[in-house]
Amino acid sequence: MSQPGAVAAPALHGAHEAHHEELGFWRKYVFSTDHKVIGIQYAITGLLFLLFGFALMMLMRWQLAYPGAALPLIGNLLGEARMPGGTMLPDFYNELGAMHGTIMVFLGVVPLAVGGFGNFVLPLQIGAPDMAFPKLNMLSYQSFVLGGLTMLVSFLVPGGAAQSGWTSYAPLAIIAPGQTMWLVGMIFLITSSLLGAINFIATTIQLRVKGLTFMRFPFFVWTQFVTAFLLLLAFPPLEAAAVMQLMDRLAGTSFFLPSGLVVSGQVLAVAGGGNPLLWQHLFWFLAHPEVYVLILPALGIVAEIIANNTRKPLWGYRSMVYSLVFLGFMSFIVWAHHMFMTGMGTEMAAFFQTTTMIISIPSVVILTALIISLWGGSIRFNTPMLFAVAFLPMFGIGGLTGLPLAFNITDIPLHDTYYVIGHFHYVVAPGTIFGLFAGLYYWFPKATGRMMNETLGKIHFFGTLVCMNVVFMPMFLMGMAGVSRRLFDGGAIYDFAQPVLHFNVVSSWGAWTLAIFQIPFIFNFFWSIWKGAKVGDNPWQATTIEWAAPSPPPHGNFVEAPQAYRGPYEYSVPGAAKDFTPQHEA
Amino acid sequence: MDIPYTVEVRRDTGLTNGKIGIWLFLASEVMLFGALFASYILIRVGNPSWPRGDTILNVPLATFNTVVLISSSVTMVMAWASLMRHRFGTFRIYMGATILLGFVFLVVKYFEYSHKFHDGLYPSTNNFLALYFTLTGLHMLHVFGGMVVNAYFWGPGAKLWKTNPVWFTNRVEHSGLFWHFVDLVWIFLFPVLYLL
Amino acid sequence: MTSDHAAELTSEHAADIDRHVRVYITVFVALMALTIVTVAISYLHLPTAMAITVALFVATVKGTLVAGYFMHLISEKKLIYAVLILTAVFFVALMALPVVTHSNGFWIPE
Amino acid sequence: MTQWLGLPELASTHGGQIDGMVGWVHIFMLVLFVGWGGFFTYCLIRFRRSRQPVANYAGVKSHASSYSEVGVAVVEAVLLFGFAIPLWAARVDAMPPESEALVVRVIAEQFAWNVHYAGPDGKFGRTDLKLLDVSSNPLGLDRSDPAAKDDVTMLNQLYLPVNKPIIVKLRSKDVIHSFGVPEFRVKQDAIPGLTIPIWFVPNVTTAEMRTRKGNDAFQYEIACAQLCGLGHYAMRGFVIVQTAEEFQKWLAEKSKEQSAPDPFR
Ligand code: HEA
Ligand code: HEA
Ligand code: CUA
Ligand SMILES: [Cu+2]
Repeated sequence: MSQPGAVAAPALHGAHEAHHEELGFWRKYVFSTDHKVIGIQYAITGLLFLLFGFALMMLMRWQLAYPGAALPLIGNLLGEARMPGGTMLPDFYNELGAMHGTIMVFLGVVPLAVGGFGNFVLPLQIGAPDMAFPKLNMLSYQSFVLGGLTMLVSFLVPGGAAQSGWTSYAPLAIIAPGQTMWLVGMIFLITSSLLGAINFIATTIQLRVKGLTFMRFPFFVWTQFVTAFLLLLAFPPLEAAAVMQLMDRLAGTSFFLPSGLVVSGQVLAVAGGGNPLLWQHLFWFLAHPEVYVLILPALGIVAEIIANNTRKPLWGYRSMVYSLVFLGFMSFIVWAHHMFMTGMGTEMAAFFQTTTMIISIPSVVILTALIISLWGGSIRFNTPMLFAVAFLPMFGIGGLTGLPLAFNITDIPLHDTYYVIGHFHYVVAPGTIFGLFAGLYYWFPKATGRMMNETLGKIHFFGTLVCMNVVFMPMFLMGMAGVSRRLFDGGAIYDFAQPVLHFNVVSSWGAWTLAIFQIPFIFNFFWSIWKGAKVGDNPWQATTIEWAAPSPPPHGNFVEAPQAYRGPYEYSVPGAAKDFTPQHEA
Repeated sequence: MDIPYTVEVRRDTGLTNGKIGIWLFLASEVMLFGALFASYILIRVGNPSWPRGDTILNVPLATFNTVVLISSSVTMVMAWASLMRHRFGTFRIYMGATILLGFVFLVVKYFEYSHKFHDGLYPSTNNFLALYFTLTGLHMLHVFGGMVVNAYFWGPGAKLWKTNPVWFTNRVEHSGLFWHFVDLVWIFLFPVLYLL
Repeated sequence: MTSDHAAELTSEHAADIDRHVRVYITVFVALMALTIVTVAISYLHLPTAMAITVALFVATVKGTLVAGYFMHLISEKKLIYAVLILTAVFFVALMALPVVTHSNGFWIPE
Repeated sequence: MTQWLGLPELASTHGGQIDGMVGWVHIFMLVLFVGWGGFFTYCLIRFRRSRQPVANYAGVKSHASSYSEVGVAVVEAVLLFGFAIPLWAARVDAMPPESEALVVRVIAEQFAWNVHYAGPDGKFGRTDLKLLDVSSNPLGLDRSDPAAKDDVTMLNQLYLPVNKPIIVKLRSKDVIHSFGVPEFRVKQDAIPGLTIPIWFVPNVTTAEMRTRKGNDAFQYEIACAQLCGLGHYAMRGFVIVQTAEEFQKWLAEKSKEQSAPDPFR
């Protein structure tokens, strides 16, 4: 199955010297089946969606900080239907909220972490010439783009975008406008992820080079492997649920609609007999594994970079791998911890609290192992390492604040407050996003043959680190005070919220400053593609196999098929000539 | 550049990429229909009264369709077996039969549906019909998909037989696996929807 | 690579393909018989619980036959088994879902 | 003990346990963070390149980490089986008998809280969707039903007697809402199609809380915690906690007032 539609150099990279049959622009950059090109397409699209999701949030933050105040300049551009005279309408706020969540999770982080890094790095790290099913890979990306476009267009159709939260709870999602496009978009995205997952698993199992046993995998490969299984087995139930919700909206069925609904005084004309909890179960059956899909690839990236920049092997690699597999398995049986307030009996509550507690242990083990790996290292603080190191305490905060939510009883005051928002943003924003930034800086030279600028990188890092905490730390205090999430006015009408309302202003300014600190990154990113300092194939002096390929890797990746002779992190081996002994060197 | 193990099996796993791929895909399909069956149970248990399928649906017709689908499964394996015996002609016949039977299944289903609509029975009528239409509808989509793939291997795809018979045989086996799965789903749908 | 071709084809030489085919025919007959059985039973109008168990039992048998012989699961590689076992586990979790939901809430259905 | 966490004033009997547990969990989190964080920062400083030019291949040898992980597991187990599960069981299974409690129906709708008291006779009147009228009769209460004669219905105002077990039977007419009263440490989704009973014992009257906070405009607020549409943010109700006598008086008056044939109905 030879792949004509592929190119040697990544799409971004102008002049490249690798020899191959020249193809037209379209086959080369748009309909390519080369895992590297697809990976880069995924990454760029994902980054753009992250930026877009962030933009939506910055709008919301205005309304949260200054409820009802007209937003200068931009406000009026958004049209009478959304922001008459620059002041936001509640339904537009809800659209922004739902779409921010959806876009960040399904169109930002997953495409970048799995579609981007997975596609680009995984085959290289296992020494494969490409993915097992290159055409499928292309389809997966195209299906993702279709899903993304559907989501974007939904802002423009009458009724607007989805406005029932990223959780799309029935019955609200069925009677509220906007959800249809969301559901269709989700079906595309799910299909894309399923195709991707199949490809990743098959590739990892089949295409790893001679000598690369599972226990010699770089940790990143392991995380992608487990992630793929989560996607493969957890997404279909949501696909089924999405189909049923579509039926409820379009065909008038009542899968999620109980009998006797009265909406604004009118008895709803449906058969009834459905069950709103069914949606929640099916949604969270996916969405809990999904949150681990968000974190695992980032964990993998962080592990790679820590090993490389401490110049020593990861501490407790095996225990990390076992914990990872166990964590992946457990993540399928904790979903109802998102439903503690739906009226669970003692047994069910006990079960899900227990599983949730159990699942926190492997996370602790992995994090601890990563921290201990620092001991005895000779630590280089370059930009990727800074992000990777900062990831640890940030994820720590996010993870630890998961614990009070994990007990049904303590979840009572905290459920659906800003405490939850704080919890998961610490894991996804300064957590996952940091991991992804680290990965971008780390593998950029492999993709382009050029380095990103360190100074700009450091500015980006410190600015982002500070701002992230300014944005999210106050949310814990607001949550403790009992302020609900998804409030159009940030809680302004509630007396009990008054003492903490000023934190809304703090968060907002934090978010806007955060945006400013992304500018050096965006500039750095594009500038370095063409102007960055040229470097060799292995600028970080790393041990894993992707660095055996030329940078940028030609079509087919390796000049001659590599072989693995040892574990992934043989740094500073006593008695060795240099302080790193690559896997692929006999 | 060639992807390894598309045709020959990898020694340590004893499998080709395609074989793993199709089974992974089927695994996800299991979860898809599993979720729908789970929903069926939950909604059925949640309702005080639930109609017996045969009071609303046409059992003889469905029985006939079951027979059709099972037969198509047999012709499918026979198609693959004939390739293993290097009998391309018989392969064409069996594969053709498989596609035809799939078509018959869809036609029968079409009559069932239109009859329901004619009687004013729609998905919105009640949750039994909602489940009936959703489950069978999704299943029909799968039947159709399988037919498209099979048609491809019957027609244009068959060129591969000349250049790389082993690979072609594998691909037919894989599309067969999908087809049998679709049959398998029906084997459960039939009693659950029509007989209970 | 070519050697692997050979391996593949010789491993399944004509003789045991014929055996396979005979098996397929028997399975086919069995499936037909079972189909008739379920339908027949359904006309007895057994009590619901009974009917469900019987029908699902027969369906499972049929399913096993299809998966086992048509899909060659009786003689598959370990890896495939592993994947399917994993899937089966989560499938069970999925099936348990509606049951626990109904048996374990402190709410009262209206 | 949990003022430092910034939880709202406490005004129910069971709330103390919740606050206590929230406190203990956060102490546990803090210990972990400081412990791990300390080690973490030490490593970053001690093992920077300039201080440690060559890395040590072996790294840490001791098994201290395994012990600390076991420690974490043990503490979590204690919190779980010692507190979380029993406390939840107490919330759910130890519901007081309705005879000893005040039973109130709270029916959520977009975007308001309807309150329904059985009145002096303690029997809830029949309700019927057909009689439902958004403005005059949001519950579809059938006043012709004898049991309904003395029923009292309120909008966004939940009057409760102090120090008496309250059983709130939650319902929703349209979408999922969530009945949350921060001071009571109470939160429960209201799910259409289900009636969900929750119970609690308010132990501070509104008046007392006003003097305590030195704010005579203070009100206990019902905050909807589940996204329910445009008006979610404004779906705010009030709880007025009175002494038993005040409450009885109020209920009697209301009941008389509402059962009286009313020209506007
Ligand atoms: C990447 C995503 C991610 C991750 C990894 C987690 C991890 C965890 N989450 Fe979180 N969670 C979400 C994303 C995530 N969550 C999202 C998106 C929601 C909200 C969905 C919605 O409603 O919209 C949510 C909501 C959520 C809830 C529901 C809250 C509610 O709605 O009321 C619960 C309840 O149990 C919970 C629990 C947990 C637990 C116990 C973990 C555990 O896995 C955490 C384990 C980790 C640790 C225990 C940390 C260990 C740290 C150390 C050992 C110290 C390290 C310190 C230094 C280095 C200094 N989460
Ligand atoms: C992966 C998931 C993810 C991420 C990363 C984020 C990131 C952020 N989120 Fe969000 N958020 C959610 C998932 C996420 N969020 C979800 C699921 C919800 C719940 C929705 C619901 O209620 O249904 C939510 C809700 C939510 C709320 C609550 C809204 C409400 O309840 O009413 C708030 C409030 O401040 C918020 C803020 C932010 C902020 C300030 C960031 C910042 O951290 C943003 C940081 C972003 C970046 C740093 C962008 C980096 C990218 C670039 C710089 C692009 C470069 C481009 C090129 C090079 C081409 N989020
Ligand atoms: Cu009602 Cu939110
Ligand atoms: Cu979760």
